[in-house]
Amino acid sequence: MRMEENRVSFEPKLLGFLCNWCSYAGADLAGVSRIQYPPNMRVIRVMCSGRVDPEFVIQALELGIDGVYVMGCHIGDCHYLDGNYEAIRKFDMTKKFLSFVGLDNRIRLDWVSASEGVRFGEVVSKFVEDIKALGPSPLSGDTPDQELLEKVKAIREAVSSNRMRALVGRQRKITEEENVYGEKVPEEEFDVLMDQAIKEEYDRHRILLALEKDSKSVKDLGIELNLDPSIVLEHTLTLKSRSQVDFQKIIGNTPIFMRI
Amino acid sequence: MEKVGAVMVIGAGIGGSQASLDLADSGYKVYLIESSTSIGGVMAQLDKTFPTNDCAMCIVSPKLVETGRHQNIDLSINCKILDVSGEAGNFNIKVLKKTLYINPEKCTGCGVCGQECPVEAIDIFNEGLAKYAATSVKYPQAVPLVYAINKDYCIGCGICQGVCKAKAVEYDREDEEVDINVGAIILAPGFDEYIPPEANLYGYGKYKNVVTSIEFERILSASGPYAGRVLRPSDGDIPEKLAFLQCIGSRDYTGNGQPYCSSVCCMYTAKEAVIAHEHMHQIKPTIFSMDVRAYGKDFDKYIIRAQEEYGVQYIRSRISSIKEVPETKDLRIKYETEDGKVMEEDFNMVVLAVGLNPPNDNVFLAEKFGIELNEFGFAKTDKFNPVQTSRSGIYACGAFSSPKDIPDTVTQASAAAGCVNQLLYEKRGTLITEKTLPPEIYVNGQPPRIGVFICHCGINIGGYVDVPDVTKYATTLPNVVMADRNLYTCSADTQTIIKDKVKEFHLNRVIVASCTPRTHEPLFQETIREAGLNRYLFQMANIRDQCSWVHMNEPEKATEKAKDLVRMAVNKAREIEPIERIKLPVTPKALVVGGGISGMVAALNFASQEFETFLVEKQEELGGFARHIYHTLEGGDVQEFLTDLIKKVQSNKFIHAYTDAEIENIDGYIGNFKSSVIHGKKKERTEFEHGVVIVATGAKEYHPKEYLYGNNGNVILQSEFEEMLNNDKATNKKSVVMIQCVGSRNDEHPYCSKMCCAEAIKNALLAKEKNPDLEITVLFRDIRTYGFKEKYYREAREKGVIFLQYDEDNPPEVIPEDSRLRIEVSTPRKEKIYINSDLLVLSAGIYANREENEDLAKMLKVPLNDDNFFLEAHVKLRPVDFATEGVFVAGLAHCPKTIEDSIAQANAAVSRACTILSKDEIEAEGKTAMVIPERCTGCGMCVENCAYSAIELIDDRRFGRVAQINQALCKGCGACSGNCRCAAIDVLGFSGEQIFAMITGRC
Amino acid sequence: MVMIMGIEAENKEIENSMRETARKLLKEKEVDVIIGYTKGTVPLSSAPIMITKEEDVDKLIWNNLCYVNLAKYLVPKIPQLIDPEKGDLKVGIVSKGCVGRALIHLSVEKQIDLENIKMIGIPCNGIINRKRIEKEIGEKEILEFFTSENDIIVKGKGFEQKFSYDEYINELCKVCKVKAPPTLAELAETCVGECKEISSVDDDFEDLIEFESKSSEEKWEYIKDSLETCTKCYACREACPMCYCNLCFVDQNKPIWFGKTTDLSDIIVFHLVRSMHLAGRCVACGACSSVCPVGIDLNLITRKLEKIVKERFNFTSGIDPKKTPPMMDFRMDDAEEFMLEED
Amino acid sequence: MTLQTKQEEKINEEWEPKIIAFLCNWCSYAGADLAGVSRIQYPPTIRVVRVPCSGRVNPYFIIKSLMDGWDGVVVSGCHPGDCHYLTGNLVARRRFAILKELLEFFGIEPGRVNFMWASAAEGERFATLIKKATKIVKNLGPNKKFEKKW
Repeated sequence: MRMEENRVSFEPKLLGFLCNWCSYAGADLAGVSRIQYPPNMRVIRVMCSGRVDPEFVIQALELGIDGVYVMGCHIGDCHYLDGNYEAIRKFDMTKKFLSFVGLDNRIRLDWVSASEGVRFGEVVSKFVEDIKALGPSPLSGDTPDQELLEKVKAIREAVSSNRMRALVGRQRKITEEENVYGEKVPEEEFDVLMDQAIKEEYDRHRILLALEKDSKSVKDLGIELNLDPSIVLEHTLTLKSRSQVDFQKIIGNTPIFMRI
Repeated sequence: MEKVGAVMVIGAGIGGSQASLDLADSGYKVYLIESSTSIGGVMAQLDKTFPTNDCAMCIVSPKLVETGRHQNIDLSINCKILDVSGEAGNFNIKVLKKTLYINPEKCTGCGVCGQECPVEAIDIFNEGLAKYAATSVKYPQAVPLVYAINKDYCIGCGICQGVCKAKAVEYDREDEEVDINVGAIILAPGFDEYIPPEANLYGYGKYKNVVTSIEFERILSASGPYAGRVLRPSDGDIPEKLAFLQCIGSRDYTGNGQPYCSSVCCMYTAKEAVIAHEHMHQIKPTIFSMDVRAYGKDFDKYIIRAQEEYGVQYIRSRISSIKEVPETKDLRIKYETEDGKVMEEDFNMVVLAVGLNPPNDNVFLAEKFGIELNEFGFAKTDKFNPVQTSRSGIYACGAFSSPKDIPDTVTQASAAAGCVNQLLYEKRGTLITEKTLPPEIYVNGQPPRIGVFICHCGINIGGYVDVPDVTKYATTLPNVVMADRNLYTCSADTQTIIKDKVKEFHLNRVIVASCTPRTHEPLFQETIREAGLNRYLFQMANIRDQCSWVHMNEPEKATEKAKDLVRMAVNKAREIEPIERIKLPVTPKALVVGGGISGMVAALNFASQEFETFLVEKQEELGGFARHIYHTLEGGDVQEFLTDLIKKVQSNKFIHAYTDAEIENIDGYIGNFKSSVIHGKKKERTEFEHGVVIVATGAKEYHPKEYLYGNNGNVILQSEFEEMLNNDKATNKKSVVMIQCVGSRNDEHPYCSKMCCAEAIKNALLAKEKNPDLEITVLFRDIRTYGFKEKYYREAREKGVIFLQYDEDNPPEVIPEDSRLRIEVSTPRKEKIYINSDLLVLSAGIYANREENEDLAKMLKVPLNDDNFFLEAHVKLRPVDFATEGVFVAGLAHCPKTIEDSIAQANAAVSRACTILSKDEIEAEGKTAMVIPERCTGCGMCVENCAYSAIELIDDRRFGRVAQINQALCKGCGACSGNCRCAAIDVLGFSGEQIFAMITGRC
Repeated sequence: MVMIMGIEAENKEIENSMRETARKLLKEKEVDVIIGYTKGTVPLSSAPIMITKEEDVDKLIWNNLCYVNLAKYLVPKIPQLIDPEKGDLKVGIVSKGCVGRALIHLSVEKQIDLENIKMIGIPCNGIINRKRIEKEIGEKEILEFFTSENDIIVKGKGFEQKFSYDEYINELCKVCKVKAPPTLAELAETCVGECKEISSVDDDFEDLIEFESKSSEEKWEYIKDSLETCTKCYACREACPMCYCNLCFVDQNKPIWFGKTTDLSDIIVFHLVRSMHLAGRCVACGACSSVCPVGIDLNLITRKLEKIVKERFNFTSGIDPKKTPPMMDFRMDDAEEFMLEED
Repeated sequence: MTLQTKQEEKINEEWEPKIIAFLCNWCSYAGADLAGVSRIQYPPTIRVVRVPCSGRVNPYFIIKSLMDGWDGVVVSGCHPGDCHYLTGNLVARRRFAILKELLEFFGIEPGRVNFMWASAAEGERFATLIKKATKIVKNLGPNKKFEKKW
């Protein structure tokens, strides 16, 4: 019941990352034009939508923001030529990560040009509306969902890992232009690789976080993280080879792993 | 066509490496071609080896390093054969060297590229149990230590090029085609293991906790994905109940696997079981097997130890299928016990002992090289010479010709090299190059002028150790006249810098502080030698592998440690002095003791290379053990072969054969032996000099005391039965019983005589052929028809030969009844069976000639094993060598074996001997022990402690009885020096003074 | 018939039969020279003597002060024992158990050839712990010493003191199991006089239990206290039949492994390394302690050495010439419980 | 707990022993290299002296190290049976057994000198045992028994 009430009176807190040259100007134009839209979104100006590190987006959610809006110039209009292309790749990756925890619908990427003051008002209103319909983020308020928070933390660490940065950073070059061999890797092929890496790094960082609290066996990790123990074992060993976890002791027939 | 003094070896596993080293050491140019990106093959994947439980990596890696940097070996990795033409003596081979995308000259093997690569791929070396980057090296100790990009996985992101400080990543490197001209080819491509197909009965691939034996090998390995902890893949628990199923894909007539026996699985399974228990004591292994085929030297003892000491349980039952218990992921196995009960038992993990298949590209190789394959897809070889393929000038060794273990592979590799020697001996030394070096600068007595070069190794050292600070510190140390730092000290341009600095600063000692001397010392030694300094005026401080890499989180302390290590190296460098490697002349003649098949083959091989050979046989006739064998199981005519061999030996002008002869004395050492022989009816005495000795003294057949042998005319030996059959004297018999393992595998002779199973089956088949109605019953403990011999075992069963297992503890009883015999057998199921028979044939074991061997062993200072067979230097990797250099073993003197194996070993011994005889002089190891005679009291402790018989007590004119080191034999281990109370022995290169200097002066 | 002979009578009998044997050896030219004990120049001592003539035989004595291990005079070889023409002289040597052991072990270490040696075996009845008696007498000068029945009597100006023989013999002699030279069949030729055929020695080393149960610190304190007075005179080394190195490790330079000072660290290290060198070789004769001018008792270390090799390698030095000493040998399955292992 | 003992404890906690490690060239030195290649971290307490074989390690080296103020000594060789020189480690093992017992008998803390086996494939074991040896020596505190008085 309380939930219901909440939703009605709920005023979401939103964060917008706006590119300096188009979207921010678009927002200004909305102002100059006195276009009215809900006051829920706080804006951070960035030079380009490509600057929006997935880590920013995840961190915002982690801190209890109900929705994150990334806005840039329309495709082809980027002040830096292709910054917004980069933004797409990063955003896609972020969204994929967030789909594991059901928060993917709380972020949005859109293009708003400097002349689209009206449209700016429209899309922001729509976003506020949509987020309102979703209700408050489980991570907001005084008692955020701890389990979910853990998962989002894992995502934040995963998106900022070297591996994810390398993949997302080179994605366009490899799939759209040519790689170091002068070949083009088909999008589908790359997507398979990317999806696999996303899943792996997400699981691995969850394992790391779980082990940070206390040492555990593979089986316990499997139960805690709802993962097949054989996959947990595989990840744990990879993390061991990265010197991030190590064997601690053996209890009965079960080895216990610890975080280094 | 003119012969060419070069050889190509295909496959750089342990076999290929051994053949290459043998040939390169005998004066041939060797092109070693490997299809993967590093050498070592399957052996590098193994954790331990049977029957000694040696660490595989420990024993194989020195050999690989040697192969990798041998001056006469041209090693090419990642290669493919395109075309072969020509004939024996002169082949042309077109080889495709596939690009690694990394410049091997520049790659330092630091591994940063692999760490940063965002792509994860399946790690083939770890059998898919771990993940690996697209930029990788097969294993950390790989030779050559060069990373390679796996183009199949690489997405071409370019990250690795960005992080490589050595600028070794070159994406535009292209494949290269080369033409190579050689005189002979050795094929050593190894094998591929049997992988159970999809939807197999054992649930492999479906059930997580069912793994193959080679996967399990990686699980066991301390450097494997589980760091040596035995865990099961489903949940990382330790599998307390561990089951091994034997004969997976072997001895299989269903069409899924192969009909032959894979020869090695029984032993490696026992080893894996033992090691698993050793790693984790809670593990209780159970092995399900048909026969336990522990036929090799000391194998049976190993099986007994596995059961008694390690609690490995053997169940004689072939498992047909496995079911997973879904809740626990345990595996349910249904089996029949020996007494006929059907049991169902759950195991935590199951290891499938998969068989050895021919290499996957066998047909390709056969076509390219124009050789024939046998019915099983392995290289077809000569009936008597197991390394000779169907095409002259092309030899095969190792598992390519039949499944075999490491020592047999190494033996065959040397044997193949031995055959190449016969073909190409005239061209020895024609294609190898010798570097011209400047004369050595005389530095004795001069004050040390030390130059220190400190390596950043990209960021590998520089990222954690404050290299400028260490460099500054080095300059403050006494006698250091210059210290410099380099991005990569091992790069080609730094070598030039080092040489320049030596000249500029008149350096007489050089120190490099970088990675490990195990891989890089030879490179820097070569550099300073080129600059005119003696090789030994060099020291290394290991500040990467043993400092920066292991203290990444404590940069300050790592820097402190690096300083200490540099200072210790400087302290030692101050004390080092040039070492002269002494050279010894070689008498290019050979002594072969024993005139059986092994001895004669060896002698003929030597003679065909124009080495004068002395062949000494104690009997009046040549021929040895084989004189009583008519055929081999495979149908080879032994008598014909033997007669031919004897004729050739007797007519060869390079062979002096002494029969009815006895060795009176052997004196001397490698290259320089002097012996005397008493021979002939008149007991003449002949003395001669020679450079090597081959021991081929053979063995004898056991004369049983059991089963009424000698008391009842109807009880005969297998050899007597063979004679009867070949002279058609057994036609009147209706029923024959054979008893196996007579005098073998018992308490006094706890080994398998290896040949008896084959002999029994051979005779049974022949008897059946002569008289199909003859009833033949073979009473056995295990039928050990390993390898392709399995075929004949099956044939015998098909022809109606009855095989009946008897219980070891209840041997059959023989009761004479009139002119016949009544034989009582208790089977393992405790049933009693009675057989009436005309003839009882005993498969008697093979025994060593104890006294004879002891005498010879004493003369040659070589050891015997517990069963009085000669004990080789190393069971795995030096199967024909003795620890005493210049002495080799072949044939039955080593352990029971077949004729083919004896011939291979004889040729192998010759090949090993040729590494000595082919040279005018041999260079002894420089870092040897050295006696200070005025201190020595001649107590003889060092003599006892020396594993190489390199020390003897002599009567010195001045000092009385003192120890003397034979530098030709000394390996420089220092066991003598470590025990000497008087400090009368020191070790060059690791002298007391040098180590003293490292210990003292800490601050 | 006296049922129990006093120590005095025992000595006399030993002495007589020893002289008899010696005389016979010289007479029949079985040996060229006999090494034995004679009266010392000061009380509470004895001296070695070499005799070559029959008439000198009566100079040989046996009492409980014959603490020197005569085997010492064979290594390194001294000129008196070499004839420039004949080479090695045939030597008869008065052998209590530990001298016999020393000879056998020296032959294993190829220092002497037993073919040239006749052991004149005597059933040793124990050596007096003269250092202990001296300590108890204190500053007073001892002028006379003799045994009577089972007592040791020490006389001086204005005093006479009695010591119980059983109590005041060397600790090593109290636990000695090889009173007479050990002779296995192959040594029958070598041994004349009283010898004992044994092939192995059983010992429970109960005398070490107390010390071994001490803590590391207690042991250190004890060792420190007992060695502190060492002046590094090397008398122990000079008396030891097994210390026959041409150049002892403490005297070596290049490098100078261990200091020559009397700083405690140098003292401890000298004794530590020397014991290391004696492992499996020490024959427990106690000569080192008997000759120490400052009265350091090294017997505990001697016993420990015997214990180590007995327990680890089932070896007792100088018993069986065919058995390889532990440091010259090794086995795959030697105990290695002391190795560092993973938890 | 008095202030002083607390302080002492703190010093002890921060104090890092210096340990000299004699590693045989073929197994243990290679194992130590492998630990490096695998980036297995262990305390920076050891200084390595490479020797051809554990059989080369004369007791002098060990005793001299203790005299010279090293807080601990580690000697590591190939496992029995793995020796590159066939039996050097077996010869060494007897020697070390005796030395270890004698040190103990002389009242020198047994943990000062540690013998171990580590193969070329056992990088992890090498690191683990070095960690263990460091802990043992650290607990013993600085090596003072051999300090020169003058």
